[in-house]
Amino acid sequence: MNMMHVRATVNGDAVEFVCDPRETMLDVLRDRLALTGAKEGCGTGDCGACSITVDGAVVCGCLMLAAEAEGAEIGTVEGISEGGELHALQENFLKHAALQCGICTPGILVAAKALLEENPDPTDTEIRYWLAGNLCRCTGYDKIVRAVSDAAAEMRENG
Amino acid sequence: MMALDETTAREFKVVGTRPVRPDGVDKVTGRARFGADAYAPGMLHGAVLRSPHAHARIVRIDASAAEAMPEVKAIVTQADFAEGLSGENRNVLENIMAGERALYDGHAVAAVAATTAFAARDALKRIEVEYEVLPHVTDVDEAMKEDAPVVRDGAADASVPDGMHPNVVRYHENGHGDVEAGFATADLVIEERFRTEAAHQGYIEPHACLAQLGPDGKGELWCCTQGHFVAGKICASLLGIDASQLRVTASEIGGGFGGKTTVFIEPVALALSRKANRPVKIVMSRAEVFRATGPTSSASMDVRIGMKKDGTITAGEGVFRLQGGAFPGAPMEFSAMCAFAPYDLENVRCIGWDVICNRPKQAAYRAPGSPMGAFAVESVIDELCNRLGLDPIEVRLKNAAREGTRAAFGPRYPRIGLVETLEAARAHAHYSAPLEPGQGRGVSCGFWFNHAGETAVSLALAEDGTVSLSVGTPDIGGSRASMCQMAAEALGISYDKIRTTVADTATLGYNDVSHGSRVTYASGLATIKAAEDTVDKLCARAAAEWGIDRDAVVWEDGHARPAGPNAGEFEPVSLARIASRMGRTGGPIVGHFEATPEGAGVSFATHLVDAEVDPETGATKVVRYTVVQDAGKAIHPSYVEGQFQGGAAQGIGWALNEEYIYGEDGRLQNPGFLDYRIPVASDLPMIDTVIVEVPNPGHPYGVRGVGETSICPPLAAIANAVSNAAGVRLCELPMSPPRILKALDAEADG
Amino acid sequence: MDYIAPESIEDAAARAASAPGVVRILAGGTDVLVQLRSGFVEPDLVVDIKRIPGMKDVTAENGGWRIGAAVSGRELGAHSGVAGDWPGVVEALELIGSTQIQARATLVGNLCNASPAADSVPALIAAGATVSIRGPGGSREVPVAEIGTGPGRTSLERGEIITSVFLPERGAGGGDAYLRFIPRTEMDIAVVGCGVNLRIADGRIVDSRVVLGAVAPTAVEVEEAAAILNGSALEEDVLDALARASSAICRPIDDKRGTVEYRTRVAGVLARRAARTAYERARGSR
Amino acid sequence: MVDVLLWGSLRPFADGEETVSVEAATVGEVLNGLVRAHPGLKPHIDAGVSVAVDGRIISSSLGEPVGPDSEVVLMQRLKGG
Repeated sequence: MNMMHVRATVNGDAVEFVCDPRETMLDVLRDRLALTGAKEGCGTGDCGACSITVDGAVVCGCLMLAAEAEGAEIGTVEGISEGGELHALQENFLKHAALQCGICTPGILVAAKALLEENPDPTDTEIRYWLAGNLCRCTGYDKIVRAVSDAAAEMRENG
Repeated sequence: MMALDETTAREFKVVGTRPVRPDGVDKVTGRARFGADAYAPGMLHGAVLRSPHAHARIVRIDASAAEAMPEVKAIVTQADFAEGLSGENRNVLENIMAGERALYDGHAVAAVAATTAFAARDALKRIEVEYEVLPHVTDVDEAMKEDAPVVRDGAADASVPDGMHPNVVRYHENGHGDVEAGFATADLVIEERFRTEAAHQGYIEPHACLAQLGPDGKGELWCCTQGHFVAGKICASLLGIDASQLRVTASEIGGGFGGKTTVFIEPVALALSRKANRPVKIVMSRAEVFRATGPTSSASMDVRIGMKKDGTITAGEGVFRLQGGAFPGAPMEFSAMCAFAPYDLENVRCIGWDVICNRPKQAAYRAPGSPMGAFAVESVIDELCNRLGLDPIEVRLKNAAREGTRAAFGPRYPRIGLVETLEAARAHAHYSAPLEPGQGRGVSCGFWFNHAGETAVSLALAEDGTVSLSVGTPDIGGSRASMCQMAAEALGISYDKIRTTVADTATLGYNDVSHGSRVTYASGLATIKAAEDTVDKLCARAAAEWGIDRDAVVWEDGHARPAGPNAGEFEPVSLARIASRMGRTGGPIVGHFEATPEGAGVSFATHLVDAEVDPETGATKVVRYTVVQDAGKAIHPSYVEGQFQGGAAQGIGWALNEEYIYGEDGRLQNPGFLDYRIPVASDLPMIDTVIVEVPNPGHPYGVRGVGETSICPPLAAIANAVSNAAGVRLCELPMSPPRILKALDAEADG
Repeated sequence: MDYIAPESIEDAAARAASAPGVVRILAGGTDVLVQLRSGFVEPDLVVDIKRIPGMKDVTAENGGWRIGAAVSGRELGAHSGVAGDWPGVVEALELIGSTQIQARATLVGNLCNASPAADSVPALIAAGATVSIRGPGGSREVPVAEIGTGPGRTSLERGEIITSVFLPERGAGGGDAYLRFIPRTEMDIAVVGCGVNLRIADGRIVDSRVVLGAVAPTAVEVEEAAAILNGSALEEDVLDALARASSAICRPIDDKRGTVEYRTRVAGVLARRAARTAYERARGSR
Repeated sequence: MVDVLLWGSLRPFADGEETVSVEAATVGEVLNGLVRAHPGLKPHIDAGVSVAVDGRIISSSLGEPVGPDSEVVLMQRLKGG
């Protein structure tokens, strides 16, 4: 087996791993780096439960080979809260009950955080289209959109 | 049970508030462990070989090439499971691993366990299966025809009248009065045929489990399930081991909606583990979830309703033909029982047919059977209102079932909340808001029974005065929050002093599955009773301390107090104080409750929808949606609203775009989220909710279930809105753009 | 399977040409990974071209734009120059998949996947785009219309790699648009797609191209469109004629995404709507 | 005696009767009484039934009391999603 040796950073920490070239970034995060926050809901890029950031852009971890990560900065849900403080998005998801089962939540938080970094004052419609690739089967999205919108407002207020 | 007047008079402190759920932080930080998030030392990866044929005899399975792979540690077929099973256990085994015949595209035929997931997948390719392809049928109406291929002979039960095709496996009829006489007095009678396609529960988490079973018959199973006790019971039967030797732990569950009330890969992983004597993990792919787990039934229905000019319904009749895959169990009786449940009818008759097809075995999906029946009946009522120029809410109010009404399914209703939902819908700003050109409004009612089931709860005090509550019903929608609230309410302590855990099967008495909207009702009732049992013990400790009778002590605001001046003068003593001394006053204090409570309250909902149809493309946009539903009592209103909104969203998907599409070859054409089109965020509007609270006298705090009723009205409400927008009645789901355009053309051609 | 990420196009082309078995070029991977995971394609070699200099660049060239093969939808959408000149092409690429897909999906990947329903292809053909191909035999520049030959099939030779797309100079009075029909608002594959590119002078169309997607084995140009549109100011009867001509050339299939009847009908609807948008854009241009 | 209302498709197994009178003080006795009166009902009752007593739907508990004037209706066993 021609295993690959890859160096990258994950949530700011340097990591090094060996993987089968067929393994996806999602496989490696979950099975080799013990970061199981990103979920595999479909394996085809249709559900967004595996959303991670790669050099700042939100992608599906299931549609990226782990070998491609050489030198990249990867971000996952585990890196969203800093120093024990929950991120405004996390706080608002809890406050608004924007999760029921919670399987889509990590992907949605990663995607929503990327949205707010790019657009600090999105409309509800912009939130909905940005998150169209993150399927949620429980909530009907109502409370998710409200939580993202309120988190954005809070973040704007707190500069 | 507490009487109703006590319930309504009660002032709640914690119940009805919206605290942060106890599992919330884990779920927003990625810490929560779902089915696929478990690993074990020495773990093997399992994979399942599935039939590419809709119907085939399995002539021969040659696994020698796979067995020769050094990475492969076990291969199983049906021969590796218990023999001599009967009834539903036999059906479940046959469904999770085919025997002599593959009965649908995706039917499991064999499974392997290997050292890596890649090796397991490679091994599947080296298993040779010789199939003799047989004729198949996937459509319910086709399957009932005389010349239809026989899916499984001898599957019919005694209810089926003579002369039916062997694919017809169960028959049901309910109702009362004389429908023909009723139709004779109507001013207008409308009869229409309706069809719905199978919809999948569509939970985002594929089935996953980690199993370990030793040659000594002792095992551990970790899986995402709505009911680990039931999963354990079925697995033990299928593996031929003792139920108590298999400890099952429920992982966090990433959605179920009824689809995780049974087992699929769990017995397979256990069988592989037993053979390899190593832990085995199986995670389904999304394609496997679609091809081989339960969608709901598809349906073909005829409904006839007669109405007087003043809106009085004189008679209603429905025939509901449901296919539920290759095994009996399509919930046609619930279509028949629920379809007319919202109405007070003198004459009503419903017939259900359960039909088998070459499709995966249906699994429960949120109020199984009810949404399809409501689609047909509520569509005909809407058409009658249109043709008679009547207001759809007024007509429903005129005919609405109330306390004392004889339900179409037999009994007379106790106190119910249908009228309240209709009145709230009529008063809602949505109902009087003007419509834009191209838009239509739809109204529908819906009904579901709600369920209770076996329940056991244990509540233990810690010495610091905090509480550990163990329940046996997996948390599928925030129930740990509502359990903490009810325990806090009953104990008189604060919400954050309680931790609720879903206990494993070795720790607690047997619990029925988290289904039938039963958890807040049944585990909630058991939690309150366990808290009361705890309070009784706390009061006894205080009484002993004070040297007075137990009866002379009352519990108020988390403190034991003397019942009155005659009981003596003692300072109230807190739960924390008693707990801190419990080791020296009689030992640990644990309250518990075990029962099959029998006071579940039925519930009703009324939905309002505005939809817009593009007449050039047939595309539909849902522009406004309001859910009004009787919750009995909303323990945590945010999660009640969430259930309302989620049910509506799933209904929107089922109504507009979701469907199982089979090719001529009997293969599922769309086993993925790309072409099985569940609603995405940009498809939906905000979903407004109104919580009606008509307390259920069978629950101490008035709780009815809320999870399922919310999916009963949407199919009809949306169909009515689309039909009113398009100016043509849509009778087939999903109302996909090609279907709407075709209906518009047909209407234009006259 | 082997994975390589060469740092020069020469190396990439040589390795792709000499490798035995199935070779797949990887840029965004949003199609390749799906095929790989499903077992639909089992490559022996994956050549990641993202580390090759220039693959992520958008550069001005002869009044037009050269877009590297690994430029993502997100990157192209943020490029005001290309988005200003060719909004139809950029929108077509941006319609593909989700935010997550947009961070990786590329024009060239969409083209090489050769799906009849590829969103960007009708828009690229309508725009008169060409691609630059590097192979063992050197380089060549080929019209986009000549790449796809059927579902999943291209005219590329073994070892050939598309390195960039060239969008010609927009010129005065130009406008383009792409519309597709999908059942949901996002995340679906086009049931029908239509790209329109036109130029106007004094309010009348002087040059036009209409290309349909998902109605035949490859994207197809509505050859009659120029004759119908040119000289007009997009009057109702002209739009009717365009819709009829568009529907008339459809040779679609019945499948899980749409029926023959539906696709044929909606092709006309989209041609009419896309033409209007392109015309409005042309009127508003410099 | 308690009058038990059967659902429509059970009537052929109870000599066409809509209502069957049984001697019973509990749900369990109702079910036993039905089988005694009409053995053809046994497979249907064994397959799972609920019993509505004065509008309360009893899904499982055989010990639930039934009064002589109770309205008793046999129903299909409930399940849910």
